[in-house]
Amino acid sequence: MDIVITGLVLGGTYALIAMGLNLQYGVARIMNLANGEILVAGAFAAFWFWTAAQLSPLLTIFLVAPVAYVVNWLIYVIILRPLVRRAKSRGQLEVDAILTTFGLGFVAVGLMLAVMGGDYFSYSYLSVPVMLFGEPYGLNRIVAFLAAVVICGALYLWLNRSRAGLAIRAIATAPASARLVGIDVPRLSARAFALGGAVTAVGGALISTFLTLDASTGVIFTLKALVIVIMGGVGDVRGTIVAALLLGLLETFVAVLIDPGLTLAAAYLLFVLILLFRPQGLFGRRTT
Amino acid sequence: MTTAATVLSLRGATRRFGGLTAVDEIDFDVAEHEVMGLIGPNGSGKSTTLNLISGALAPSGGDIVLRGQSIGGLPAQAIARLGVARTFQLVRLLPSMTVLENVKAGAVFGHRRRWGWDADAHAMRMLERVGMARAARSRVGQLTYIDTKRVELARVLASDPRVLLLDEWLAGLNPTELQEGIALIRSLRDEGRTIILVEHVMDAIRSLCDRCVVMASGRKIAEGTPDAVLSDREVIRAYLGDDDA
Amino acid sequence: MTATEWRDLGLALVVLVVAAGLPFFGTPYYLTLGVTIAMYAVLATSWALFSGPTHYISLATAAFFGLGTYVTAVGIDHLPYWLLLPIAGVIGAVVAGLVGLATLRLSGVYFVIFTLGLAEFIRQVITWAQNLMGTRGLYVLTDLGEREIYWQLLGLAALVFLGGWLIGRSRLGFALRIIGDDEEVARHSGIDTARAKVMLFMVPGAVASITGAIIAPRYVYIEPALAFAPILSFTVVIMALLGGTGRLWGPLVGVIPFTFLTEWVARWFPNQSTLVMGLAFLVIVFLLPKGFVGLIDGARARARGAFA
Amino acid sequence: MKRRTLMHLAAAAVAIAAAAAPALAQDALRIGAVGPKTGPLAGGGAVTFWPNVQLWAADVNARGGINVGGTMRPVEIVEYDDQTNPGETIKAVQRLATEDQVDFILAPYSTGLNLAAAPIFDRFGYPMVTHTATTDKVAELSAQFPNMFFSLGGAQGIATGVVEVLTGLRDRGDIGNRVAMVNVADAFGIELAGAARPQLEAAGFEIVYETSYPLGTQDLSPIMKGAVAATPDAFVAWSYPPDTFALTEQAVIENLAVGAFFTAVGTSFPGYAGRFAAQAEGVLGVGGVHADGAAFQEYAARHEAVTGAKPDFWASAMTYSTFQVLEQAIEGAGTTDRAAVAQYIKDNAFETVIGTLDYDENNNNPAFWTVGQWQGGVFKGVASTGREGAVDVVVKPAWQ
Repeated sequence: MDIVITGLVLGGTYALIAMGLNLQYGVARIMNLANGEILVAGAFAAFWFWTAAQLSPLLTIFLVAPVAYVVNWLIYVIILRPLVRRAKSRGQLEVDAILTTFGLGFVAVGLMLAVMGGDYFSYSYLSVPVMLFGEPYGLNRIVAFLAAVVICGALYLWLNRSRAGLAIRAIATAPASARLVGIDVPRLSARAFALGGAVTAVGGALISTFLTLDASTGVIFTLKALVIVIMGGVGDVRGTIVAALLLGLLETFVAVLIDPGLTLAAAYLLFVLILLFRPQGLFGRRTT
Repeated sequence: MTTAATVLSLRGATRRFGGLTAVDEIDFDVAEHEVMGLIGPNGSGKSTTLNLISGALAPSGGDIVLRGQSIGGLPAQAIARLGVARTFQLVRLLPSMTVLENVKAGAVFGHRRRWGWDADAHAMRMLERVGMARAARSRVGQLTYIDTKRVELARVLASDPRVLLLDEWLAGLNPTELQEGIALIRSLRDEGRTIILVEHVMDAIRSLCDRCVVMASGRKIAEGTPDAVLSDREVIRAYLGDDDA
Repeated sequence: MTATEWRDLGLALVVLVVAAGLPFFGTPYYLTLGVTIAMYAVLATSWALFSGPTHYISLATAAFFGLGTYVTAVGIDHLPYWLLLPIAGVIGAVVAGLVGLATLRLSGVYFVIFTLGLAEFIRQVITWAQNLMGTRGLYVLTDLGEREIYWQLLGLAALVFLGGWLIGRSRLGFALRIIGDDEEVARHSGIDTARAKVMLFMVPGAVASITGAIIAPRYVYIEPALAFAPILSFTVVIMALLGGTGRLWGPLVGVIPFTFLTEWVARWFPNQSTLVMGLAFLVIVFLLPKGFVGLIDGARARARGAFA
Repeated sequence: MKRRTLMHLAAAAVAIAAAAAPALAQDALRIGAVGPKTGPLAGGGAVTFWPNVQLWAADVNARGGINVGGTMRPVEIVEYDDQTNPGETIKAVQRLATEDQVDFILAPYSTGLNLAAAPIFDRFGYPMVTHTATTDKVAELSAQFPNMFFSLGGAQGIATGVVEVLTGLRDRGDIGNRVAMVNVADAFGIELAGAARPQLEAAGFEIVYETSYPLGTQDLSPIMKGAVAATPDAFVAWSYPPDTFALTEQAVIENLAVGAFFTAVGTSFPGYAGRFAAQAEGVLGVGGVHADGAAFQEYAARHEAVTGAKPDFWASAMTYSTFQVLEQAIEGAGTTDRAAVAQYIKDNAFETVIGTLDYDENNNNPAFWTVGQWQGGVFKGVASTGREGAVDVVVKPAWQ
């Protein structure tokens, strides 16, 4: 029970890290290597509001989300859309996106260093135990998990119940055909990218309550998010959630029952194995 | 022709996609120097049958035998090396290469593995054969539609195949081109090549094929000379539907 | 061989001899830059040998590089140094071969992230093994200076170029160009695409591993975080793509200006180096979509147009 | 009142620095500094390394500069970011030596980056007074690189310090025999766990829980649960800053009841007390300083005034002290001749903010702080290999 709860809570954290990238890659076709930097920026905002104004990160996210949305929308429209237009093929766009977002990540790290310096941003928020089934858990982690549930649930419902969500799923599945049925692909791609960025930044704000970050740590989260998105299958919210939870459970399981030194090795082994047996990821569709 | 040795035979060849059976227990033989037409309405399983022979797909059941050797389920490259070569329904050329290099690809890796000067010379001969020698140094992007088809055919011929699979090679040509195309294939037939032709153009089938296999809904519904099968009631019904029969 | 090929070979020999003389006429500073350039030239060129024709973007360079540094770090006390380089090469090739076999079914971005995950996996396993054995930090104390390291890298670079040139003229090279254009056609033409790709993937694996083995004495102290730093994989990809992967010499024309650019930024913008580097990056991607090779080819075409 | 004095100090420093600026162009001593501003170690560098570079330059220039054979020469810092990448460190040091032709170079940050740079320091004869390199190979390294000095101590010494502190607590009857020990699976953690294990056993402790975790582990609660389940009397973690914070937070949440709680790097950061406030009371950590000594207090005040941040209670002062060693050696030798300065460092003892630094025949500083403890909001040294000013260790009170 203990392992399951700890694992699920960790999985929720991973879902927060990866969900935004899934939207960005699945719909807007941008493999955003600057994803981790957006997350760190969200974390920094939470840290700054907490230390400067004692504003709870749970309130900060309502500030972070719209700002991140606008910033990411601008990034897409100004920098990435020309690349999308220019690209002759999917492969060309992928290469360009890797190069560009890698550069953007550098710019973001540079800006954050200039604004806040290289120091760790570490603060204590809701780090009190809550008892679940007789075992203590950090309240901040539980809160982040609940937020992850809410965010993932809302995204899932929105994508599956609303008209805009349907259009977005159509783009994720078949961008060329989506255009034929009158979906404004460029506009919705920009929105999906912006939404992905907002989710990532909110995730960053939430996980900053229990993880210690600094301006340069973004790349760690980018790597993790990439692994989760690919493992779950590109463009499918369910895949990302399942992959994130699976990873959380596995890492906790290995840490408790085998050897904590092998948690990350086990995580990557799982990733490698899943891709060997399902090359398109858990929920991915085979591309032709 | 029927006395000649059998080159390729399908025995109960079957392919399922999930619940759908695209090719359902097909049997037929192709003899040496024979041109066989594989015809049928859209979605009848002709192209899938071709894919089973060329190794693009593995059969779910049954067997395919090439000169006494079972090739069902072998990877495409192995089947290609045994001497089965194909063209594609939508022409596939190698965009970054010249016309000559495209053809060389068949010569180098095909059934007979040539290399160096030998491969170049052979590829050039094949280009001459399809009337494209003048364009040997061109990029493939500059070619007209029928020329891309010719180059693809030259690539396939360059591998000296024992069995040639042409997947709707005549589709999409205008009337003049069509005549040229039919003439080209007839010249191949006159060379004594063994060819399986998937085709919709009935004129071509009548004038080129020794024999036809007709498919509908994945099954073989008729087999015989073009004239015989094309007047078969069941074949007409398969093409036109029940009402007009 | 044609006259052009003889000319190119001669030109390459001249460049090699001039480059080999750098330690005699350059300052130690230029030698250090030379080591950096030689290292990335080796890594990026061998990377492009595989990724150029197949369009597979591999982020596994750091994994093989790290393996190589560990071969030297673990072996230096037990085996003669010159023996470690081929050992590193063989280990790199074998691991790459296994990875290649496992990744055949993956395409596009799945392959990219797979190689990234693989690098992390190898790093984690080595860290864990080191922890189990209670190994102290690994020190590589040798007499090998920048000069010796530079020459070794230059020799390796020459081998990579020679190998790349030979592959380009071989059936394998031709097969890979076909695979890069259309894998379906390749298979139906009788090419064992899987085998060709695995064989070629072993080249950057072995080369990166040997490079790591050569560099280890330069780092002196080997620990997983430094040896397996993922940034190396990204840098190699970016340099190669900036140069252009269509030609054997493409990555090289990416590596040299990129090294000088990094150096210039590091020197004049010590506090904003990442920021400026990132901006430079964006500018390059937007202005040089086909890499430097595209720029050079474009200029050549224009020149030809002007004379014609 | 105190705050006002600090502001005056800062204003004075700025004024003097500004006044000294015109003189810099002609006769400044150019000093190179290479460290991580980005990359995995940027956080540590930002706390420990860069503020001290800034402070030291401000201090020296406030005094009018370094007295080199009778002329006062201000210092001018040439700084580069090495991105926590040994290749970049090598390039940057090379650049400083041959392009900028600086007079001296401050040692880089962290063990790995110092050792990568050592051959170049050696080739150009720069004295290399390291501040944040820990190694047990002092003899071999100083034989290979004769101008390299080691200040922070090695794994053996630190492990001994921890075992001594635990033994003291046990002998006083404050804790029992059961120890839980975890380490980050990186060179630092592996080396220290390896050094501590036999010493703990030799001292009669029972290791009831031991494990490692990879660098970058995002949830350490399974480890803390494992430790809690083993009901230890003492908890020892060879950890890096992010995990130091995470382990402490988990210990509070899981209510790990121990009489001694030790976490390694990061415990001495001011941010640790900032984050955990009263919970930090009684927490043991690697390092420490003579926190009550006038030298440290004065240093801490200047640090805050000049850089706007508090120093940490371990490597900050050590880092600053190594700069002082270099400064005093240049003055003592009366020249910028690097060989003479290096020789001077070998031959002399130096008065610094952490007390006397005197390198032995292996260029090693034998007297360093090993363990400190948060007591009343200050991280005080409780064990050392011969430093003065250690306070008595107290038993860890229950988490609040």
